[in-house]
Amino acid sequence: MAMSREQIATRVARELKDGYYVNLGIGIPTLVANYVPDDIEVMLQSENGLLGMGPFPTDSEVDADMINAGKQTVTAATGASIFSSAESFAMIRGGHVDLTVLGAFEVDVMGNIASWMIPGKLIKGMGGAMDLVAGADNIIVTMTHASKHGESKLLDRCSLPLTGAGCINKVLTDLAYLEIKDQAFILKERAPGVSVDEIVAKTAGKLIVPDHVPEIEF
Amino acid sequence: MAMSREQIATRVARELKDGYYVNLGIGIPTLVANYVPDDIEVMLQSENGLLGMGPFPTDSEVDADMINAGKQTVTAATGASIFSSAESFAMIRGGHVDLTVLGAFEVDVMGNIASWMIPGKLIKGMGGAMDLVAGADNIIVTMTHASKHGESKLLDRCSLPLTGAGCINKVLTDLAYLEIKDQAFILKERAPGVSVDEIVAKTAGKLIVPDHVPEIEF
Amino acid sequence: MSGFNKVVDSYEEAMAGLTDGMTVLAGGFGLCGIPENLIAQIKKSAVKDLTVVSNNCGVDGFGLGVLLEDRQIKKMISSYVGENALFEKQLLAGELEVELTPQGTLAEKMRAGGAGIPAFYTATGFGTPVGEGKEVREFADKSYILEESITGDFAIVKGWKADKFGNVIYRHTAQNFNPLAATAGKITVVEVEEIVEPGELDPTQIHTPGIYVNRVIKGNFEKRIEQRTVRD
Amino acid sequence: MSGFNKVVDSYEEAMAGLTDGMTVLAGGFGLCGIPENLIAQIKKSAVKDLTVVSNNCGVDGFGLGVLLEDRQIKKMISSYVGENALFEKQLLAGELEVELTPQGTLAEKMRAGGAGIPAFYTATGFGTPVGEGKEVREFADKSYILEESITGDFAIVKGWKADKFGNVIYRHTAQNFNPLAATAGKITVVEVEEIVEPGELDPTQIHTPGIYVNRVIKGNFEKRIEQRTVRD
Repeated sequence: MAMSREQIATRVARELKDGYYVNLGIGIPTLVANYVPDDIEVMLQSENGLLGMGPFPTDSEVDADMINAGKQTVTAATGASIFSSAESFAMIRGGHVDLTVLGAFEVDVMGNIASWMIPGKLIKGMGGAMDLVAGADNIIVTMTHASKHGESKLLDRCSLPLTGAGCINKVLTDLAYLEIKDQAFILKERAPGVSVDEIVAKTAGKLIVPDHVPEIEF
Repeated sequence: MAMSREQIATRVARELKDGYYVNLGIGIPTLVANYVPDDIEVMLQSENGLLGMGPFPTDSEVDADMINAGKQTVTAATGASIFSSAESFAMIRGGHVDLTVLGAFEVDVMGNIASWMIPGKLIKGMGGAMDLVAGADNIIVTMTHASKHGESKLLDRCSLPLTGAGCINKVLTDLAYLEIKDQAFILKERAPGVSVDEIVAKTAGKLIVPDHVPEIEF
Repeated sequence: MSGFNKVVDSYEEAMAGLTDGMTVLAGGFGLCGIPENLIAQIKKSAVKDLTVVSNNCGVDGFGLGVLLEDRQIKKMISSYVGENALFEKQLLAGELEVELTPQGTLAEKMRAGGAGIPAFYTATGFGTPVGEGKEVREFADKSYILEESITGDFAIVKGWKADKFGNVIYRHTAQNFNPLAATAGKITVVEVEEIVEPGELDPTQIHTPGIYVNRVIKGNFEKRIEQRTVRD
Repeated sequence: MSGFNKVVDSYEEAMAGLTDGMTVLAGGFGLCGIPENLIAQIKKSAVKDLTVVSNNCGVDGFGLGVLLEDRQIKKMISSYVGENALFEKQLLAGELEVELTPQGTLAEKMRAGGAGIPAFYTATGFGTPVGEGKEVREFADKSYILEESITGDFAIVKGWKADKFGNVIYRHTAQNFNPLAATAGKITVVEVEEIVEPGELDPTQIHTPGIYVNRVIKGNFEKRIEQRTVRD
């Protein structure tokens, strides 16, 4: 069965290591913060200028001057630092963030990602997404494997305008965990109860299926 | 008679305006701070990272962590700010300093300046001088009109390696105040008791002498 | 201290000299740390054909959004322009020009503009629509695009405290783009919650040194919250 | 907090991994704000063929000058190398390579290196020996040269206080190049006068966020003064 949003976040959280600085995008990536293993600590970077994002404030703690990149009111964790947007993107662009998790509309076998614009529909802008994908060495893309209409989002070539070129090598969908290498998706793990055949059927881009594809366990 | 170092500094100080941010180089330029007219205030920028340089410390105030660009112990004036070298040169390179005063070995009619290197002798390095001349719109060069050997320092083309190209338009020597325009020095003022003929004789570069050249008064 | 006293008493004086067709750099991220009263003054002044450089364009009826109402903005340079129905309408109608710029590139463009760096290379946007028409160059086998810096006729900035000399500190994440915009305006205007005497701010803790600041004014702020999120 | 605890207990541990031929970025201006004990540890370790990037090279017998004694430095990238007789001697003897770099360009090269900007344009040095062999480009009718950024295998930094997470603040003008070097080292080591608990430093007043810092050590400092100037 396809993984829930919470299961996807749980699986991503297994990639975290103690002492990681992590940038989590809006949507499923944000949920990852709820599944950090008890024995490790990570520090969340919010690209508007906060390193060490804490939980949402209590009602009395709400402060208009204290928000995250999703414009939600937040708190600062112990040991946080707060800085300008130039400093924030110096961290991001300079490759200082250990792990970046973000959503996408499409990824392809070239490591391209499209996540910010659907021509003909509203263009809201790329925000910090282009900087995040260009600056990070370690990125996990989370998304559904196929659209609501059943169209695969894992392609040989992205059809939408790109957010970044050749920068993605890990994708976690509701059906599978895949890596991108040598211009192909490599099926590394599958969601509990999801068959290799289903993943093959729903992956439009070139897919390499190893002999053994373990199920993700929860 | 040729102006003293103190007189040169006094004449430079007349270019100051209330509210000016000023960078003063080592040597005669440093003396300018002693001749700021009573009715105006200026703030001194020291390129190691201090805006608002105060006087030297008293013996008990001396602090190894508080120095100027000449590596002298200094104090901070009221309303000072202290920052990194990148921020300091953002101010300088970005043209935010209102007046820069610095010494030179040579200047020429193209507005070139040579001030940092004499081939064959020791090379100490350019420090911040190249940034200062490239970033400032308003620069006054102070120097002796001729070398100890009587060789003019105001040339058609600098003979020494340049500090900056085409960036100087005001020169104050011990003999005269000159502006650089249309590939010539224009004699604007002369030192008390110094004849136009003497200045002509000691200026190797093309010199334009207006009908009337007032004496600098002290 | 007259020469360094940057304090002005009215918003008219704060924005004096702003005319049609100018470029205005605005601090703020979403509705956090926006110079709301300076924006209101621009609306009141009715100048038009502005190019506005700001990460966002406010929301309907607040922040930079109010400048859309009378079509005072000709062009926006922003990274994200959602949350604004009027914006969308003017954009789709071709009444508003928009230059979408990645957030980090936008921040760096303003910083570079203030720092006398006319252009820099970044990997951000390479191979995407942002990179189209821009020079591509390789450094150490990675591809980068050339981005030019941004300066403005005016910078409008929201600080927390400033001293009379224009030294400014920002509060929490209301810092965002404010110190960058501050460096890159020909005339930089900072509105703050509190004005203090020179010497009251620690010199080593100033976010924006006064050399970048031309005018300082004390304002009152609504500080509207875009996404109020709380825990139990 | 183990994952973010950057504190190490010995200078051996602080500089572990430094090997022959590496590039070391050092904070400090003159003898102000120099990581004197980290430099001493480099001397003790006897690594050689180093490229050292620092505004100055200390003086005879103190600061980076001590690394000249056993010829540990192959190349210096600096803006100013006066005040040092041994330096002069090695330079004139051709035993030391020196790349003189304008002070502001040097600062920006380190900042750019840390910020993922591989190169930028600056007017500084155009038409001078510094510009020779570098690309020249015009922006708005002014000429600029292309300068590439600098990163290092190690950055050695002197802070005032750091918390255990590596958030650092600097004291007075001992800041100088330190926060820039801190961003551009693959391994950034900060020695400080005092280590405090996370949360003790104001988050909005941190000069170097801990994300740039790998190791923190508490040291004792001589803080030699180069030009003691006093008034009566």
